[in-house]
Amino acid sequence: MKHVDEYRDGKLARAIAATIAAEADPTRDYAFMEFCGGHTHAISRYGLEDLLPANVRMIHGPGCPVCVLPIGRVDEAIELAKNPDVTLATYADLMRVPGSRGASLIKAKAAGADIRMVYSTLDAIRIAEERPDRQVVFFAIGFETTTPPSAMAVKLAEARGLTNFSIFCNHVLTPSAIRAILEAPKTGGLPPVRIQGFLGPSHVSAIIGTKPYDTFVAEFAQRIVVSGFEPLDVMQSILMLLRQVNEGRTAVENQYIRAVTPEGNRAAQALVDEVFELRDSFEWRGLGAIPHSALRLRERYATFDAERRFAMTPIVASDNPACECGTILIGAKQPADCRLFGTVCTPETPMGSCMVSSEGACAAHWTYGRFRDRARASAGRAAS
Amino acid sequence: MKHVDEYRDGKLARAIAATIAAEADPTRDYAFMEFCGGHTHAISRYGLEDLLPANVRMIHGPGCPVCVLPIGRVDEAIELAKNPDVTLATYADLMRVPGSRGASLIKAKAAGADIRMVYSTLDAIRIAEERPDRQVVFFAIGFETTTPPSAMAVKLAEARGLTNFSIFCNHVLTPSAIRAILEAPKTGGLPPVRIQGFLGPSHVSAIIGTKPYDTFVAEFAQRIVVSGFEPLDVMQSILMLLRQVNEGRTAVENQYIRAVTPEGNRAAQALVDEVFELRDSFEWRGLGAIPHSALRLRERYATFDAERRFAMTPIVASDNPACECGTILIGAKQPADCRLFGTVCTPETPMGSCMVSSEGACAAHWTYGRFRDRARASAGRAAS
Amino acid sequence: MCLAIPAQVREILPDGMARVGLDGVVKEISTALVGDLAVGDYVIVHVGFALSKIDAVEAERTLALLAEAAGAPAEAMA
Amino acid sequence: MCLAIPAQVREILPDGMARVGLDGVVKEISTALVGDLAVGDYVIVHVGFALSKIDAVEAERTLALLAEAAGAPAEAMA
Amino acid sequence: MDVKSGRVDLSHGAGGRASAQLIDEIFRDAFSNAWLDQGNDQAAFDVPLVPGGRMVMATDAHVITPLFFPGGDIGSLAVHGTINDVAVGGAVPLHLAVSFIVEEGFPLADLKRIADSMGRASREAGVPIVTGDTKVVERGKADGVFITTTGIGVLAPGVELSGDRARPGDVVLLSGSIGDHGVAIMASRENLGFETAIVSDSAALHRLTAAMVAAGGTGLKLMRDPTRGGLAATLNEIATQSRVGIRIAEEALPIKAQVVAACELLGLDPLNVANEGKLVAVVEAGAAEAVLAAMRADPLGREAVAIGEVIEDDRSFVQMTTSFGGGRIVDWLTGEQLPRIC
Amino acid sequence: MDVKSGRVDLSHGAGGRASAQLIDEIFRDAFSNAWLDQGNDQAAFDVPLVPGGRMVMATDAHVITPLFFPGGDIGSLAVHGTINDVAVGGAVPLHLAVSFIVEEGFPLADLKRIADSMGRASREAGVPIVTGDTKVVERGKADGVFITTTGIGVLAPGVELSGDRARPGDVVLLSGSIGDHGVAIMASRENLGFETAIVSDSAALHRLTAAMVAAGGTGLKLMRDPTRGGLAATLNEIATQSRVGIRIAEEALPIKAQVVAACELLGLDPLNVANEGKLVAVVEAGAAEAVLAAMRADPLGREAVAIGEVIEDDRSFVQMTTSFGGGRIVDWLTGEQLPRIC
Ligand code: SF4
Ligand code: SF4
Ligand SMILES: [Mg+2]
Ligand SMILES: [Mg+2]
Ligand SMILES: [Mg+2]
Ligand SMILES: [Mg+2]
Ligand SMILES: [Mg+2]
Ligand SMILES: [Mg+2]
Ligand SMILES: [Mg+2]
Ligand SMILES: [Mg+2]
Ligand SMILES: [Mg+2]
Ligand SMILES: [Mg+2]
Repeated sequence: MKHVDEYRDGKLARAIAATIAAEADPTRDYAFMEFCGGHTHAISRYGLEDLLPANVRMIHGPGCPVCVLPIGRVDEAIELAKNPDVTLATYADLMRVPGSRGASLIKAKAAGADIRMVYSTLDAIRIAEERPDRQVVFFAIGFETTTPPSAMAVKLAEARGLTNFSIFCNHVLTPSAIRAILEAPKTGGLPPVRIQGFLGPSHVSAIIGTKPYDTFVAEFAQRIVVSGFEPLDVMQSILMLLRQVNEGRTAVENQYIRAVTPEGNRAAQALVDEVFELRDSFEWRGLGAIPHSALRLRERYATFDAERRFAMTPIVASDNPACECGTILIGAKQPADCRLFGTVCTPETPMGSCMVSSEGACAAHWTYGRFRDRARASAGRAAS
Repeated sequence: MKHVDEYRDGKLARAIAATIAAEADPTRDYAFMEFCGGHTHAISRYGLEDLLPANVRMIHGPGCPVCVLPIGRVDEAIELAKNPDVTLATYADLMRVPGSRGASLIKAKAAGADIRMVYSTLDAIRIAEERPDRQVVFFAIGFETTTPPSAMAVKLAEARGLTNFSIFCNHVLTPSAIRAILEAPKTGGLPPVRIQGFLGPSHVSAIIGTKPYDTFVAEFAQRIVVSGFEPLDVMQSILMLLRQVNEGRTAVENQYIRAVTPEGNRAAQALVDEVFELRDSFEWRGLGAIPHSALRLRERYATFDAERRFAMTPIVASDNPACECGTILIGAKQPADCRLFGTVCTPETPMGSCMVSSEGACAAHWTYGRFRDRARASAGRAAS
Repeated sequence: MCLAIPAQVREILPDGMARVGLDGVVKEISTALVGDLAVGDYVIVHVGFALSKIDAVEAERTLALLAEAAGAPAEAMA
Repeated sequence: MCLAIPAQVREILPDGMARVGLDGVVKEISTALVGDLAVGDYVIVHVGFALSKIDAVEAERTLALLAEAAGAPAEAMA
Repeated sequence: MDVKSGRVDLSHGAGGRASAQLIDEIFRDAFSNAWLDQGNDQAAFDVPLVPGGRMVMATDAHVITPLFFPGGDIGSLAVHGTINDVAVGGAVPLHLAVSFIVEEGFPLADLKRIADSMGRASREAGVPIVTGDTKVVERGKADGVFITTTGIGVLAPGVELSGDRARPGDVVLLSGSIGDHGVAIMASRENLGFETAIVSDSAALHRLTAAMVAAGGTGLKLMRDPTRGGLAATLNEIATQSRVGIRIAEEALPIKAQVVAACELLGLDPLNVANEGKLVAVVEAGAAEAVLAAMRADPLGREAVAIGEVIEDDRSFVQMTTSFGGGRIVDWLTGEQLPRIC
Repeated sequence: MDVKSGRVDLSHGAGGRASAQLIDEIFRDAFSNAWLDQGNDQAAFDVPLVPGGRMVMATDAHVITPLFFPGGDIGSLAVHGTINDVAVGGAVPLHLAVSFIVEEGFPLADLKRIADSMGRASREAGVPIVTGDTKVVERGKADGVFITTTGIGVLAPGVELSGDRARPGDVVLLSGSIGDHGVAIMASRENLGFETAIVSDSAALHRLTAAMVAAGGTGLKLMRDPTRGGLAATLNEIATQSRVGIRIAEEALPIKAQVVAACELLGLDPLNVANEGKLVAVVEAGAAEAVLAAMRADPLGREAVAIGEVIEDDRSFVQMTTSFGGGRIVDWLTGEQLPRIC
């Protein structure tokens, strides 16, 4: 796989790891957040933590759209799916996400709701065309990467005169979430952020460009390296962040130059802007309500907005109060610090947002990393 | 089972058989037709042929509504069932009746048509009520016995305001068929009828009474004994016919007095008359077109008439020309005389009407009686 | 044709329906075609409808005739 | 999030669609979000859409930077 | 059968002539081997590596509606049905394997009820379920749950029963009343709208068959359980396999009054109705009395009777002397067993 | 699992933790016996009446969509799958039983094609289908055809393989590339809309296993075929059953480029993707070379490799050293295996 295999070379990785180890200042602690679940996946999948020196720590961010979807929105989707006229089309990732009281789309489907897993919004459009007798609702989630295909579906539905297609929009915005993390200690009474830099998202940035991150340097004196998703991309980006720290710089840098430009994909941006508009505020699971952090359909496309078409009423539901996702997401705690981790809270029965998808901080640790816990625990014990 | 077991007493049967044997004139040949498939069934099921003297022969008549249904009407029902909006409800007896080119409802169902077997017209009405999105058509067949429940369904559908229920009407009339058999030699160039008397139908007569048969005595000097369906009813009725012959009488007699009156069921007659009217002519499989022999819905109920609602076009299809049903039904030949019998023509692959239902002359012989063929053949050979 | 069987009325139901019994087998049928019925009556049941009542007196008479038909030859042959 | 993978355009189809290949795996995708493409181009594919083109020159530059990042310490530690 | 462009229809599954044809034209040639060609409801075979070992194997898919019915459920039925196919081969049932195909949405409580019932049936029979498999299919791609059970059993030396061993003069035995299972099932189907107190006869017959094997010795020619297609199908299978005729006496057949009544109402013949706890045996005349006595000593054979005899007939007809003294053929069911109006 | 009011959903059938839970909570207690508790994909048992006889029995329902796919069809798969479950128990497969559940309307020509394919597969394997059953269900109550196969086999004296016999220090062997079957199936599903040249690896492995049994002697601890749930599920089963850890090396895993590409595209891990002609073996270190040589001598084991070792770990973790030298857990699949977007 060209443009893939080159970035999965283990020997090169170990060499870069040696560079990082060589350049890491042993008197310092480095803490970087990979915002994006894609990076979390690469780190876990390739065991990159084992390649980093002990004083370079990665904090798993909230950049998994499945994880940050509030329980209430899942409940609303399930309610919608129970409507006998509705066929709910959704990406497979959402099937097992738990709503309130153990409900989920996969269980709603088992109980008779008409729910279809699709690979693309085009599949949802095709279902609507094939079944004019059904109201087909696409359960849309995702960051800026996944939003343009949703916008495209709305445009297509309009062009084809489909009166039985709509979108339950849950698209959210990356920069707003980064801002919320940076402001969290201030607004939420949480411990000060220990994050010294962000791995910026790969494909979100392919759409929005690198410019939207400039403000974080100006306002918060943060470091951002937009990074590709392959493991060598991640290693190199970590090195770039580490060098910024060592050199006392704060800047937006772009490691993923092969796909990301400062301006991003203007056509996609225009399309999204035509179809969607900002919500005043939106609830993020694990982070709470974040102003201007999500999209909804513009008035002009109101007829394709499931929330309006079905007069959906918001459902408010709260997470298990013992869940530590909020503090984990800002780097103040780690998954194994949560007393629910691995006992009542597992990927089969997630109690909090970080356990929902394998890209969530807790789930990634459970699925890929938990073998390290005992070593760590005993290392801790030996040290104490 | 009261009113049943009394009429299935084997000892009594053998005693009556002895009476018949004693009273049968050895110099005569007696040939009686049981018009009705129900009688055919009783005769076959209980092996009554073995209880009758060799010179008292029963000829199986056309009184099986499944058998006499023309292939073309089956084809029309199959076409109707293929209409994607239509749910065809039908008595199970019709499922395997072959239309043209090996088609049948059971195969059409296998190929995707929505066909439901019902036990009663009330079940068909219930389906129509449960599925307002479907056009439910009841495929109605039967003699005067089965017609009142169809009429009742039409009245109910009207009362309940059902706009998705209709009837594909194939109800036929017994007296017209008897007349056709009696006139067959004249009109069809067939050998003269050898029938010396009829067992009149049980439940048809419960509805129409015995009076409609009087004309056959007057016009054709025939003998009719309306007979119950239980085997002792049949034995006694045969004895009554034989006595008429011996005594040179021709009369309508009623053996089934416990259920049949001269006038019949007036309420049922009125109901049928309200909903249905005579067709000018109707095709009977094995007998050809018979004038005034079938019913259709009156203009006033046109909306419940599937033929009109779906603008059904008549399909004409003909039987295998080698089929001998026509001559078998008037008693001129017997099933084993047909060269297709038991080779290409079996109940699984019926070529003619008499093989369709187990009450048809050929099917009854195949299913219950064919063990006698070799004995007969060798008896014939020994005699020759 | 016209498969039908005598069953006894066990219970009159609303809307012209009744429950009938046949040797421990119970079924709900329409009595719309036969008018007034009483529990204990026998009716002939066909495709879920009662077609006619059974006349108990005529049934007795039929059984007597059957016995006669069966008995006669015994004497004749004696 | 945003599972996406580079694939090579093999065939331009009508209606803003294209067939792309990834090591012998072929898939039909929409190219509506990226404008003009030529056979041979690499695009990043996400939920059935091309999100952006891959810049071959910048890719080469990245590989060079990677080699540099890997090589530097070898000298430093030498 | 139009293999080229035809489709499977319901009559292919009814255990009548269409089923036999499907098996003949599609499966028999495709799989062709001496064991399958035995044509019994179980295959008997020597076990290599194991000197003197001789075993049988039988399998059945269970697709019954409704899943729960008076006298049992699909679980107990699946255990009994396969134990019986092993047992009527003359073998001592050893183990069962079970496979479940479950429809998405099926209530876990019902699945548990079925599993518990299977466990109970298997423990009562002393035939453990030693391996299994479970698959889940999407809603609308199954009907609640389907269960296939496969059984194996061991044949004692010298026991060799097969459907082709009936000879003129042999006696036909039946272990009890017929039609109970089928009528109980039909009564629990809502669309037929009738009620009875009849319960399914579903039961494991291996203790009965063991007693029969012991009592009959080499005089016991074959046993078979008259399930789908009823007694009529089973007798026709035997007649065809052995190339003999069979004559039974209607008056000898034990049939419960309610079964007769239900069949009258639905236009069915009790001879075509399924049983799940009954068996038919063919024995040499000399052994009939001993086998019958052994049957009657078992609770599941208490009402056992001789119902007829094997006769010479190259047409393989099954005939019945009716209660009237007349004769009739007892044929396979044509097509699906459906309630008739005429 | 909410047995009281819950329902079976698709994750219960995916071969992951939910499947295991379903079996544990519904079936294991209900059927409870020593053979089932062996926890293998086949049960091994002594045969009474037959001195020295020891056999295995295995069953699987096959519900695959589509029915025909590159490299095979449901028929050949049903033959191979069950032969393999018998074979990886160390037994010589003897006979198969097959049960068909066919949906009304299924084309007879397709049924014949499937039956012919089964016959071919069974003849090629030398494992005859000796008994069978066919049921037909109404349209919309099945999905074309479901096939359950059950196999029995004979164990040579001394052969005792079981999933609980892995011990620290043992070597883990894999017979060839992984993921081929699952990717071939997914590529033939229209709704996923991708094409590859990958064909299913579906094959009968009993000749390979026989060679391994011969070469490994008592050093061969267990074999298993990594079907539904993939290599990850199989390794986790072994680790859990034996209460050990397993560490494999990513670089040792043979995976075809197209399989990697398809998995990238769909967001799947090849370790979770099903195989139908591969096996995993655990052998004592001393026997590893001999067994590996025997595997490589068989056409179906030509690419056999050692992929890792058994380690001590009371948490029964399966770990993998990645190509980067890092470590990760290889977990069961959570829920159904579905294409992911993130
Ligand atoms: S383990 Fe579960 S409950 Fe604890 S922080 Fe993670 S997601 Fe929340
Ligand atoms: S055997 Fe068949 S073809 Fe011949 S007369 Fe009878 S129905 Fe007609
Ligand atoms: Mg069987
Ligand atoms: Mg059976
Ligand atoms: Mg059965
Ligand atoms: Mg299995
Ligand atoms: Mg059987
Ligand atoms: Mg198995
Ligand atoms: Mg298997
Ligand atoms: Mg399998
Ligand atoms: Mg069977
Ligand atoms: Mg296996």
